[in-house]
Amino acid sequence: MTGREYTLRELMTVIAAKQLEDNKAVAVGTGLPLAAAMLAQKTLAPNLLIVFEAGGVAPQLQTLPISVGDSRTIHRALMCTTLIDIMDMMRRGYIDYAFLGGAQIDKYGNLNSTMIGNDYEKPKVRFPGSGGANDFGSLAWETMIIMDRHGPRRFVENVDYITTPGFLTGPNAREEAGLSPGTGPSRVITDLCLFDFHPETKIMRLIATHPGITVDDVKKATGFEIEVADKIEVSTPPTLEDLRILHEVIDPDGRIFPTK
Amino acid sequence: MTGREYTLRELMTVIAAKQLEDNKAVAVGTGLPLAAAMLAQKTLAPNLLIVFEAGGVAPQLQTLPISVGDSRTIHRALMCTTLIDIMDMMRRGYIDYAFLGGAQIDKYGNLNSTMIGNDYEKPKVRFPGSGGANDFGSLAWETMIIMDRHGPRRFVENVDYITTPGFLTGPNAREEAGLSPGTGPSRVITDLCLFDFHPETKIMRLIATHPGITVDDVKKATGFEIEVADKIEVSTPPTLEDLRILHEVIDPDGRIFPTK
Amino acid sequence: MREFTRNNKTRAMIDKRMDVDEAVKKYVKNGDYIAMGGFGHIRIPMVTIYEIVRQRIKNLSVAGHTAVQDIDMLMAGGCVSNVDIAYVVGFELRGLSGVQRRLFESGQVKKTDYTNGAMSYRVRAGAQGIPFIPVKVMLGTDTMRHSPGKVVKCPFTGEKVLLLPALNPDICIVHVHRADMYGNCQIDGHIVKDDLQVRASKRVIVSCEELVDTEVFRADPGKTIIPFFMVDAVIEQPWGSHPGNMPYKYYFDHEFTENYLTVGRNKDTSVMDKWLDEWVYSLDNFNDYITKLGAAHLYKLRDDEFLRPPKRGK
Amino acid sequence: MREFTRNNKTRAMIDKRMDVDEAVKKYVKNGDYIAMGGFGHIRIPMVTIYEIVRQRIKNLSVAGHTAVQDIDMLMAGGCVSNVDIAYVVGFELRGLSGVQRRLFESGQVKKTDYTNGAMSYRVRAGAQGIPFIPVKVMLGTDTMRHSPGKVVKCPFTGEKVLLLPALNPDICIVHVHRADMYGNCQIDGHIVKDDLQVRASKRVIVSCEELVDTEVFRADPGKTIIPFFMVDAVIEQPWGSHPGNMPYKYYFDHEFTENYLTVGRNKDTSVMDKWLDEWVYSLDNFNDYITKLGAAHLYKLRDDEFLRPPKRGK
Repeated sequence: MTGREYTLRELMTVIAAKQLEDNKAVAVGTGLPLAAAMLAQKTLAPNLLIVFEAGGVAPQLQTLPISVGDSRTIHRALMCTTLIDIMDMMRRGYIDYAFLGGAQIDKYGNLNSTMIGNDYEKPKVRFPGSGGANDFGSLAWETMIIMDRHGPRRFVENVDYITTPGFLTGPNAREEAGLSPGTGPSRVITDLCLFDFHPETKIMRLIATHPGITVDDVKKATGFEIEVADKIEVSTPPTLEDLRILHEVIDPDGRIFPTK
Repeated sequence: MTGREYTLRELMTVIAAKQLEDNKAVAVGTGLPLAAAMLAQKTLAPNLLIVFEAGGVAPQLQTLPISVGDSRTIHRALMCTTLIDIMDMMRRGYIDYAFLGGAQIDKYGNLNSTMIGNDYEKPKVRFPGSGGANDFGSLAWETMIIMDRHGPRRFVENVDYITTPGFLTGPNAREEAGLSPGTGPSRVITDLCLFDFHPETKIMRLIATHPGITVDDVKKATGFEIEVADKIEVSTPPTLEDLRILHEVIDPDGRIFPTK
Repeated sequence: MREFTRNNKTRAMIDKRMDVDEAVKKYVKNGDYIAMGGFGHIRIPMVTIYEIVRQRIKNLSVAGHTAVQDIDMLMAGGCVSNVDIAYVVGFELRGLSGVQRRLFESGQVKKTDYTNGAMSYRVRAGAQGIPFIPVKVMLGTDTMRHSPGKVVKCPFTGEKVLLLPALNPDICIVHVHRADMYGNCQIDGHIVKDDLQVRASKRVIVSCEELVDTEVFRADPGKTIIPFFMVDAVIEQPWGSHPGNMPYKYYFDHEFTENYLTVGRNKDTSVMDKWLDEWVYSLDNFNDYITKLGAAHLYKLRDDEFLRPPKRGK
Repeated sequence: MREFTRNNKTRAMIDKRMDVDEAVKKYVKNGDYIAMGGFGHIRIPMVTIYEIVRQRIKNLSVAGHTAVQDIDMLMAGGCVSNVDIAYVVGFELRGLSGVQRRLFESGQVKKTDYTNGAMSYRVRAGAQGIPFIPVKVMLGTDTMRHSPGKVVKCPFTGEKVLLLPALNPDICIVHVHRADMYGNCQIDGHIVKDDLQVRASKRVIVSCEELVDTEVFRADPGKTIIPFFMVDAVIEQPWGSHPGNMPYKYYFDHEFTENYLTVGRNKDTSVMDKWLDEWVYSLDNFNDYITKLGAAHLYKLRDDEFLRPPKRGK
C-alpha cells in the first residue's frame, strides 16, 4: 500500500518499545501500548514489569486483552490486586512509565480526553474523560504519549480542557501545582515523528522523523511552535524480527495489527 | 469462700452479658468481655455478632483465645479481615458495643490505661496505652466498662491521663471535640455494683448493687460524687444455667473461671 | 451514615434472598446515588441494571467509575440525571457510545469529572467514615478546576494536596461469584474497588453466579470480601453479568455489545427504544433474557473465557 | 519516598534469598525507624528481631503497634531509643513487662502515644503516598494532646477531624507463611496491617516458613499480599515466629514466654543479660536457637495450634 514493508502503527509500536528500559515498570492499558510493552519484554527489556491499572501484575499474557480489567490481564499473574493499590504504588514511585493518549495535546504535553468545545455543560463532543489518565500523568515518573492522526486539530496551541497534566503552563508549573518533582511527559510518538520535551522550556521538541517525513511536514501538522533538536534522527524501521514477534507472538489473531 | 454459690467474676460476666441486645454487634478482646459476649449468644442474644479487633468476624470459638489476634479468633469465622477494616466498620456505625477497662476512671467515664503519675516523660507506672481502647471508645455506639477492684484509687476525681474518651468534661464535650453524637460509655460494671450515666449530667449513676453491698459501700469506694438512681436494683445472681454454660461450654479449661 | 447503619442494617444473620424485582423495589429509589461494582465490562451487575431500567427508576446520580455497559444501559433507559465521571461514554477499544454522547452533549445529564484514582480515593474515605481525603492527582488541571476539590497545604510538610469529599452512595449493586443467603460474598479475580464501595454505601444489593452454603465461607474466612451484615439483598442469577466478562466463568459477549453500540449510535432514537422493548421491557425477568440468548450462544462465551477452540464438527 | 523507590528498588525479578545476618547487615541501620508485621504475639518476625539484637543495632525508633514479644526483645537488647505507641509494655492477659516498664518509666526510651487505629491510619496514609490523613479517633483525649496531630474543620462538612502525619518506616520486617525467592508473599489468616505497612516502608525484609516456587503465586494471584518488587530480602526460616503464634502452623510457646517475662521482671537486670547471652548472643543463628528448643518441644506447639490432645502413651 505505502511501499513500506511495515505499517505506521507497527512503526509507532516499535518506537514505543524502544523507550522502555530494562528493570523498570510500566503501567499499561490495552492496544498499542500493551503491544509495545510486550515487545520490549521480548527484545531489549526482558525484566520489564508490566502492571495493569485494574490490578493485574506481571501476567503471562496468552492473548491480547480487549479491556484493562479483563480476565486475560491476570492470566498467570504474580498478583491480582485492586485499582487503588496500583494507584498507590504509582504514587510511591514504583511505576516508571505510563502510556497516554488523547483527542488534543498542547506544546507542554497537556492532554484533553474529556471534550471538544468551550462549554463544559454542553460540549460539542464528549469523550470518556480521565479514566486513569490523569492519575498516570500525575503519578508515574515518565509518561509516553501516543498520538496518531498527527495534525493541527489535534496538536493545538490550547487544548479545550486539560484532562491530564503535561507540564501545565511551563517550567516549574507542575511543582507549583503540587505534583511531584521529576515527573511529566517524556516522549510523544506520532504517525509522523518522535518528540521529547526541551529540558529548559518544557516545550515539545522534535528529535526524529519517520522515513519520508520532513521537519517541515511536522511543523505544518502541528498547531503550535515546536522546539527542534540540533540533530534530527530518522526513525529506525521495525526489523523483520520485530514484525515477527508482533504478528506471531503478541497478536496472532491480528486484533491490533491486521495482516495485510 | 464468700458463702455465695458464684464468684464476683462470674457475676460481673453475667451482668455484662445481659447488657447486650440481640441482633447487635459487639467488638471484644479476650477474657471476661469475650466470655460475656459468648454467654449472651448462648442465652438472650443468639444473633449477637462478635467481632475481634484484629480481624476475626463471627468465629465459632472452640476454646477461649488468649490474644485478640490468635488463631482461635478466626476458627470457622465468616471473615478474617484487617484491623483497619474493623476500625472502619466501627466508624461507619456497625458496632453497637465495645468493652473497655483501665487503671483509673473518672465520673464522666474517661479511662486511663496509659500511666500513673504527673510526668508523661517519666511516669510512676507505665501501662500499655490505648491499644484499640481509644478507637473503640471513640467509634462504637456504646462502651461498656468493666472495672474490678472497685476502690477510690481507681475511681478518681481526675484520671492522670485520659487515654480513652468517656464524656470528657461533661455534657456535649464529646460532640465539641469532634466525636460522633449518640456515642459514649453506657455502663460501668464493677465488683460492687452497676452504673449507667445520668442522661443530663453525664455523671456515673448507680443503678444496681451486688447482693450484700450497700449504696454507702459504693460511695466509700468511689473517689468522686456519684449520681444515684431513684430506684436501686439488686443485681440478679447468675443462674445455675449461666454457670453451667460458663464452665462447661465457654471455658471448660477454667482459664478465666477457675473451678473452686 | 453512622445513624443509617445503626437503624437500618441488622447485624443478625437472616435470609436475604429475594428476586431482583423485589430487591430493586425495596432498595432503589428515584433520585438515589448509585454505585456499581466491577470495572469496564468486567463483573458488572447487569441483572440489577436491567431491572432498574425495567422499573423505570428516575433521576439517579451515578458513580461513573470506569462505567461502560452498565451506565450506558441506565442512561439509555432514561434513569440518570447526574454522573460523577471517572470514565464514561467510551467502550474502550470499541469506541464511543451514541447514547451517552447525546445525553451529555445536550446537557440533559449533568456531570462532574474526576479520575479513576480520585473516585477510588473518595470511596476509600467513605469507607473509612472520614469526610474528606487528601490526594495527589487532578492537581493543576481542568479536571480539578471543575471539581469541588480544594487545594490546601499539608500542616506537617507544607506540600500542596487536593482535598476531595468522601463518597457514600445510597445504593451499591455488585455481582459476585458466590454468596450465601445471608450476604457473605467471595469474588474471584479482580476485586477492583468493590470492597471499598460496598463499605462506603448505605444499601447493598448483591447478585451472585452461585448461591452456596455458609460453610464455604467458614472454610476460608480470608477469602470473604463482603461480610453479610453489609448486605441488604441477595439474588442468585447465573450469567448475571452478561454481556460483561465474569472472570473464570464467561467472557464478554462481543457480538451482543457491538450490536448494542450500533443501535445506540443510530440518530433515530426509536431504534434504541425498540431494542429496549425487545430486551428489557417486554421480558418479565432476567431468566427470560437468558433464555432468549439461548444456551448455545452462552456456552460459547464460556469457551471464550477459557480460550478453548470451538468444538470440532460444529 | 518516591525518589528512594525509584533509585533503590529494582523492578526486576532477581533472587533475593539471603541469610538473616546478611539481610540485617545490609538493610537495618542504627537510628532507623522500624515497623514489625503481625499483631501481639501473632506472626511476629522473631528470626529477624533476634538477629537485630544479636548485631546490637542501636537507637531504633519503633512503630509499637500492638507490640509485645517483638518490641520487648528489641528493648531488652538495648536497641530502641524511641517508640510510637499504640500498645506496648503489656503481654495481654499475661501482664506487664518488667523490661519495658523500666525503660519507659525512667525516661530512657522516648515515646509518643497513638492508638491501634491511628497507627494503622498513619500507615495507610504512608502507603497511599499522602502526607497526612484525617481520622476520627484520639479526639478530646490526652492521647491526642501529647501527639503531633492537629484538629481542623472539614472544608466540606464543617465537622472536626484530627489530622495525623503519614508514617513511612525506613525498614519493615515481616514473617509470612510462604514466599518465593523474588519476594512474592502469601499470608494465611490475619493480614493485620502488613499489606499497608510493607507498602509504606522503604526497605522490606521478609522471612517465611516455607520458600516456594513462583508457580504457587501464578496459580492464585488473588492471594498475593506482597509483590516481589517491594521486597529487599527473603529469608527462609521455619519456626521463625517462635515464641509467637503462626496461624495454621504452631501456637504460642506459653511456657517460654512466661519464663521470659519472669526473667524480665527481675529487678536484677543481670538475669536478663544472662538470658540474652544464653538465647541470643551465644548462638550463631536462629537454627541453633531452634535446635536448642528441641524437636519435641516444638512439635507440641504444632499440636496446640490444632487443638490436638497429647498423643497417648506419652
